[in-house]
Amino acid sequence: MIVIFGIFLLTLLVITAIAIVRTDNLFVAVMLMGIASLLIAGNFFLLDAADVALTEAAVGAGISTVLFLSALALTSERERSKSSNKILSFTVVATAALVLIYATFDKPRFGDPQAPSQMHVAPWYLEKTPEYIDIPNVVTAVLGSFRGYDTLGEVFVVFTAGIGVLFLLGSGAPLGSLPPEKINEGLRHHLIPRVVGRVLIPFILLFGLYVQFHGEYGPGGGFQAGAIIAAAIILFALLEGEQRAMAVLPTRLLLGLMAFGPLLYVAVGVAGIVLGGNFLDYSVLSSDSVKGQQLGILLIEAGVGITVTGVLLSIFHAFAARGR
Amino acid sequence: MTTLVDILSWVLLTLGGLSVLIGGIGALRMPDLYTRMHAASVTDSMGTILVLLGIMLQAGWSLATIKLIAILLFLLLTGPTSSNALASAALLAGTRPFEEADQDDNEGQE
Amino acid sequence: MYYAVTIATLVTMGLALIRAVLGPSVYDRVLAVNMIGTKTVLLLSVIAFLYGRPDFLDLALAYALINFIGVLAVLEFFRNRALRRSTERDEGK
Amino acid sequence: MEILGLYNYWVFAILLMIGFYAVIAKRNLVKKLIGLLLFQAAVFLLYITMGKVDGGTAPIFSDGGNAIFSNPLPQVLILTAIVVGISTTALGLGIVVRLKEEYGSIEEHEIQEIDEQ
Repeated sequence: MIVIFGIFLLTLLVITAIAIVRTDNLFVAVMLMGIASLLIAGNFFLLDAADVALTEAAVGAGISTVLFLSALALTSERERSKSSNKILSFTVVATAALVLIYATFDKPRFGDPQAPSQMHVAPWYLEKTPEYIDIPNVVTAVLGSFRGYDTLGEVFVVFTAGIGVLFLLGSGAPLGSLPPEKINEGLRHHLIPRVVGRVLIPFILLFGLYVQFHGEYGPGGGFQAGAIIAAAIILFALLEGEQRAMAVLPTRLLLGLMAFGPLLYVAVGVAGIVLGGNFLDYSVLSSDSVKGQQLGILLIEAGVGITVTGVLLSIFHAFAARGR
Repeated sequence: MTTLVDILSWVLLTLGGLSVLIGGIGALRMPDLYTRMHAASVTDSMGTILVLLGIMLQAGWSLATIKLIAILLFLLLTGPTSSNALASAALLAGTRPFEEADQDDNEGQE
Repeated sequence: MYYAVTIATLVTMGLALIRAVLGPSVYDRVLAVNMIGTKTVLLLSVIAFLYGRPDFLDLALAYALINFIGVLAVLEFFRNRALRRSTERDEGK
Repeated sequence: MEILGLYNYWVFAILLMIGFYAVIAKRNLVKKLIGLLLFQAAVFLLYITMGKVDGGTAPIFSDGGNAIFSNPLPQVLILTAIVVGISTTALGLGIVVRLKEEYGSIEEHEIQEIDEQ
């Protein structure tokens, strides 16, 4: 039965994707993108990926829409030109799709426990996590400890993207034509959203912290928590205007957060070397190797959360400041 | 006692599923934006309350119930607020309610 | 019974998606996004129980909290657009 | 059920190609980025689909004692990829905004025409 639910959701997803490509109104495309994100998150949940669904929820529901809308406000809402070489592109795409679909017939059946991808590494992770790290969430264990190098790399990619956006939008004369006092007031005149929003912000922050520190026991971790906390601050900025949000978390502090996260991560790795282990080997951090692993994961998750919060907020402010 | 709770929760879940469905049909079939919003609110408040209450009875007294109460509370706070924000934005932009001839206007605005 | 609720929710998501694709105005689409958002919360909570893992209610909670931001971003976008248009009109005079 | 067992992969292929179509055929740069996001979503779907095991549950141990868990590895890769994806999309949007400021347009061919002059 659940397989049928998944198939239904995926069909809706394909319809949404076609509608996204067909519309020439970019605002509508962004709204439909929001729907696609919700559908795909539901599907991830059906496919047993609770952590991934939570990430998609934290990123896709709020931040992605906010970023696209602020970019649209700075550029234009409508697609002016027709597609180029419609027939040629369609032929190329249709051929590739057919080839891909033909290739799927050699794939193992959906959910097959004997599929090659289930035979290696994964059983080892599932078996050894209780022994080496002793936390219930295997995803967090793999993310933080077994594949710590990968995650370090990802954190640096996020960091670099943040730096890139700041280089592109942080300097130079903005082109916005609006008087600053109008922009700065945010939604302060909309009383009802403002009151409700102000009630929600502390709960979102609290939930973000819960996700951050409960990541070893349930779905969650630094990536999700960073996005959720950034969403709370973005909500504040939308309600009260850019200026007040900047007063709460000034640009310098955000830059500091952006840099501090990766530094904390690397420092934990180096601490492993200093204490006689390998880079990012947490077992030496404490006299008991399991305790050491747990401490290491807690610290690097904090580093990840700080980086993601800093980067996403810096990106948001860079876009918002451009419109002034 | 358990049977009673079960029956009650099934009734709530059925009613909830029904109101979700009715609201969905309404949101598709109603003639203009404001009536559609009215239909959508049936799913947003009525459906949510009934379904979540039904699940709560199934969950018994546990952490899950507290989370469900939190979800219900937040949905009840944000749902009407979003509708209000949307309706006021639409009204300010000049979408007029209750007029049959409105449809051409709406298409022009897209 | 969970199945019945799940099916009702899924069908409603489909109906709302049709509304989002048809439009006609942008507000209808925002309304549809909003509807699908709340339906996703319901779907996730019901399926968490269907799977017998109520600890995954966190996901539904996340959506219940965060969906609101999207709507506010849309409101801010409309406000911004109205402001920009009125400024351009003033400059045109 | 055998046929339905491949449905997720077909959706992956179709979604991937819809995104690809938007990237190659559309001239609007924001639309191209949206196409790229769809492309990305398709890849996410492929990975998560391959990690699913019949009768399994999310790889988080609980007291319930269910012994079958889905594969945690693709989930780890995709969970980081989602956050990386939004950061790089923001970078792309930043470039588009700068292009609009310099060229006054976000349509690919108009920018090329201005460049050729």
